[in-house]
Amino acid sequence: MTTTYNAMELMICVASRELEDGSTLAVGTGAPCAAAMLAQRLNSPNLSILFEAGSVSPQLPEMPISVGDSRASHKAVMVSTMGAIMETCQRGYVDYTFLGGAQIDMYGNLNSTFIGGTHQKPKVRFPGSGGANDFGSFCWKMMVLTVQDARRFVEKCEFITTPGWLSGGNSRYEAGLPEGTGPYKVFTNMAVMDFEPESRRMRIISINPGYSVKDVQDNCGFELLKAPKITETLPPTEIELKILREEVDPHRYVIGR
Amino acid sequence: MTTTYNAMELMICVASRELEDGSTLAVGTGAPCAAAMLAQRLNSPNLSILFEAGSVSPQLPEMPISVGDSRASHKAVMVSTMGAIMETCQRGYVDYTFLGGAQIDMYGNLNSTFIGGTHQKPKVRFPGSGGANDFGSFCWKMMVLTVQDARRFVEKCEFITTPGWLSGGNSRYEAGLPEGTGPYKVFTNMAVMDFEPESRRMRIISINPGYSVKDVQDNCGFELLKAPKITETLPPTEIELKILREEVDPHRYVIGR
Amino acid sequence: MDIIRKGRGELFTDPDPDHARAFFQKKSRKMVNKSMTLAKAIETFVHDGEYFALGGFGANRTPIAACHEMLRQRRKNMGFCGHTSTHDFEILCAGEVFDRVDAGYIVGLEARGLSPCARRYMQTGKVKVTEWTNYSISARLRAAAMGVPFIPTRNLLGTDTFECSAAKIIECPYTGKKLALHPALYPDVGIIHVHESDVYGNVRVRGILKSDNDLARASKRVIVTCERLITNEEIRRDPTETTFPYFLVDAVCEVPYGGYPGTMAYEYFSDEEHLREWLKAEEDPDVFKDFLQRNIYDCKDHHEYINKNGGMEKMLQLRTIEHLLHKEGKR
Amino acid sequence: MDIIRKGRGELFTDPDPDHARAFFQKKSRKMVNKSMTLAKAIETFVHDGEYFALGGFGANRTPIAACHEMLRQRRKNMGFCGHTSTHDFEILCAGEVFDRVDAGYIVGLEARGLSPCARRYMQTGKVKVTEWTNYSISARLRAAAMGVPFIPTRNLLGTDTFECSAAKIIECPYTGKKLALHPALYPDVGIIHVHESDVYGNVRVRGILKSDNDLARASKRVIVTCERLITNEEIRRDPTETTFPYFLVDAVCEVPYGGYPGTMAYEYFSDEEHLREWLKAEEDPDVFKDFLQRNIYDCKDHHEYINKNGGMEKMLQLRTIEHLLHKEGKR
Repeated sequence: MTTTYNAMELMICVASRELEDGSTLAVGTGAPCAAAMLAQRLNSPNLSILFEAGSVSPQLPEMPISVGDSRASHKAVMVSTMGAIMETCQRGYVDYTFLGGAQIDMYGNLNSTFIGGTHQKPKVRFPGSGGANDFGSFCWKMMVLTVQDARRFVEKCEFITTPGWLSGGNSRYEAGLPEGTGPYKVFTNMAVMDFEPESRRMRIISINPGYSVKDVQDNCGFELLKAPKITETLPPTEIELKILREEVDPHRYVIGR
Repeated sequence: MTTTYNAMELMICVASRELEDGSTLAVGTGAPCAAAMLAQRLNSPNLSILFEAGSVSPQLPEMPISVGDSRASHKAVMVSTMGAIMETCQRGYVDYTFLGGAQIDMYGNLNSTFIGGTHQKPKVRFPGSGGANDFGSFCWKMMVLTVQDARRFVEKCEFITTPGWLSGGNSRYEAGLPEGTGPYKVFTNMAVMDFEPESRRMRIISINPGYSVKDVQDNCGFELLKAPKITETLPPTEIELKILREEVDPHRYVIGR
Repeated sequence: MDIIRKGRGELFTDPDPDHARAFFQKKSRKMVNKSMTLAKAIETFVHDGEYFALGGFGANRTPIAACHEMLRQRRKNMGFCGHTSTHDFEILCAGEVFDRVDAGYIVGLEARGLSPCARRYMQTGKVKVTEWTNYSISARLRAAAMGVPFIPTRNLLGTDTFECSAAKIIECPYTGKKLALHPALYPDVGIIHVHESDVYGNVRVRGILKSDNDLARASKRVIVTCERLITNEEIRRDPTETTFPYFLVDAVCEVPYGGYPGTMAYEYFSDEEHLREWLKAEEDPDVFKDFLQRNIYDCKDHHEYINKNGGMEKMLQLRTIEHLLHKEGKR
Repeated sequence: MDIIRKGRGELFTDPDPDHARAFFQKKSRKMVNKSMTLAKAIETFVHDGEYFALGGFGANRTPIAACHEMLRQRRKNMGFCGHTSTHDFEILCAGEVFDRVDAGYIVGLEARGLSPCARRYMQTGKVKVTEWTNYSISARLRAAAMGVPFIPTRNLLGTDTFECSAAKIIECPYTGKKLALHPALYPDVGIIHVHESDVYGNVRVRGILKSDNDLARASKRVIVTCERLITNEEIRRDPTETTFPYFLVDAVCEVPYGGYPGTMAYEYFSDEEHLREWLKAEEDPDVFKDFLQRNIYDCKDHHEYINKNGGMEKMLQLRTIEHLLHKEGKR
């Protein structure tokens, strides 16, 4: 029997498996939040979600539209301030974050500020950091969930909004960012990538069903490294899809994109 | 008709007159708190009291034993943290504070840490700063309410716990303390003193009934300056004494000392 | 402890705590009735050219009514604190109220997408931008609320966000670590929408607070809009519930549904349909002009805006959604 | 931004945020039942030689039961955070539990006077002291709670308190002002007495909080003693009420009257008569030895101590005083 699923469903299911029980996660709205909700309903009931607006460990009844809306603090154990949440991250209590951006480079640096023109007169203005630079600086493992596209995966971000491994090697820690933090994995519709431990360059570790290493490289604006052994990504399971579709996102806000 | 009163009653009544309506005051327990309560009940119903434990604008039903006890936050408009209170002072919102100490010198510096021996092996250990250094650094006008005694009014504090005018002149601001702050008045059983604006040395401005300038100087360990015109302190009024005795301190916790 | 590197962004406000102290010293601490209309509050306490900040997070507990009033009163040339700003930013761009912005989060509406109007305005080059992060702006308000000129943090480091900020990197004299110093941010005026306030400005907020505790403390002047006035007796009955005290506050305006079309936790959910109308109308500047005329400039006040968009019936629906009452029996 | 001056006091704890982060990274975030006896909690989480701090202000909401248990378990050679400490300090000196102290407020009991026992111990020269102020210690806990190595403040300047502290004075790179840097204080263990907690350690405090929000966040391990356990459902019913969350907490001990003979706001007032007994007994070291034997060392737990000093009847009296019920009809 073949299970069908779309790219977004695949990314959410694969990403959600990283979130082990008893870990903490700082996250925004959209696909990352869906991944967290799925994890909570499957293998990680003790996954604690923190939203930058102030909510700690909510029990999400449905997808929040805003990380500050009342869904995002539903049956939370605490609601507090942005300072309290960010300080919890800065203090070293938060294991994971999921981020995105208009551009990502080979070191996992992210651009969500502008593209084209100049900073003071940009061609296309984006929201800026929001909490991304903060989460990407403070959380132990930063993950990215995005579509594989050569315009998005660029040689060099026009603007580094959020730090990845900066210029690779030890540059992140030399800049003063907290020891032991950094980009961990990237999930796309085509593959899963991590970062090679010495150079800190992005490398393919797993290919999603139906794609090849070439597909991934063709849709990437820089040369990807390859892990010694590239595995095939386990596709979404029946139960993952069922819960994702019926409980996490019944209105298809995210998985319908 | 002559009204009789003791030294503590006099000091409290005279000090309370400084607290004009609509001002803010950071204060501890004891005589200063009695002065604040008296002011609230007479001319300054809008006097806002802040206690370092976290209480803002309480309506004190009786004298608190501790600035953190439930009396001290009775019908407060807010209870919060020590940080919130101290930051309110540091931000410039608090007009007055009353402090005391084992020693005070001619520049209004206060010692509440130790006397005799060394810091690590003191002859007599006192509580240390508590919130005194903080209030004395941050509040606009620092006042002192204490008994006139040559062992207390010393040439030089053995240890400056809380900053007065330091070594006089502009030294307080050169040390970095907030502009415009500093010791304002000293109330004793014998006199009221302020600080001469140039040298910042303590000077007599008013003599309490029954005492002379000589009495004050004889009970002071350093030479006091004298204001161009020294007035006679207005003694406690009938109404001040009545409210102090019947409403503020009916159990004579403070005025019975 | 030399400065290792300085961001090249412009600092739009004065971080000097003694200058702020001199202002706060003169501010009245009297507990007097400060209730007034929102129009009067904006007229009295918000001036062209000044720097302002808004409470709330995104379109949650955001003083939307106050934003509309600022447009009606044609405020211009202001500096704005773009801290988690979404629908508020969209409105303020529509009125071209500000010409300089500290950018934490701007032009977006979280999961709802990006505002065409806000992007157009930000792409004109007419707006000076200094980049920060959401936490950076929290930290700057925290420093001001503390009454110190800066706070050190560990974000910004290594990024262009830092390069376009006004932060400074130093080496910690205790640990040798690099830290980003964030200068205190004292807005001229802060506007905060809350659940409850007494007429003196003792305020209660329920649910997430974002940075509004510090915003109230950092702002030189504070306008509070509230869902409802409560008595001072109620405030004093349980002072643990108070979020910030009266002496910070200059004006208290009772504006029920003052956060509409955003969410007000425990009161009403956002009107997503109407927020989509905004985004749709913005696509065509002419259409948008008419939309603004009808929804803001032709309205006497926020109630007229609400009446044009569903009135009390809509408010009751949003209350039902907020309380998940449509789900009763399902979970 | 050179260091202008350094206090000569010893820094008893490591202000490095990366060392603290490494500890916090390994700390479990699982929401598991952490309820246990106080004896077990002290045995498991408080070790000789470590640095500890207590919640509460003076003798208000102070974990007195935990202090007694530390004496019964003969903890020694510890470092102590003397932040607004009063009756707790008096007990700990009686047990000679610590040999180094950060002094904000010590040896006194506010309006009650000074502790002869605490003063004797502090005058022996056996205790290393670094001076601070109450706000200084708040600021140091705040820095640790933030996860940064220091916070700048404007107190301490110009005084001997600074000279005997471990603060450092620098010049502000934004304003040129002198500031006192306060190094982060991460206690090995913090013990906090609260009104309510669930078994996971989600905690509610009513009334003044002093610095306990930051103490819980700054401490590597946290023991909570509570007047009563409540359900997690109750916590989640109104998350605005939560003071700090479960993942900070290692042990939850239900200890009714755990702050006796101090005050617990909204619960019971202090037993002033018994506190005077302490001060009186301390005057004669032999008398005091017997007093301690009877009230601490011979007691199985805090309830036995309470039973020896009036039991439930006394607790009801203190509740009456707390609620000013003796005044009903008079005001």
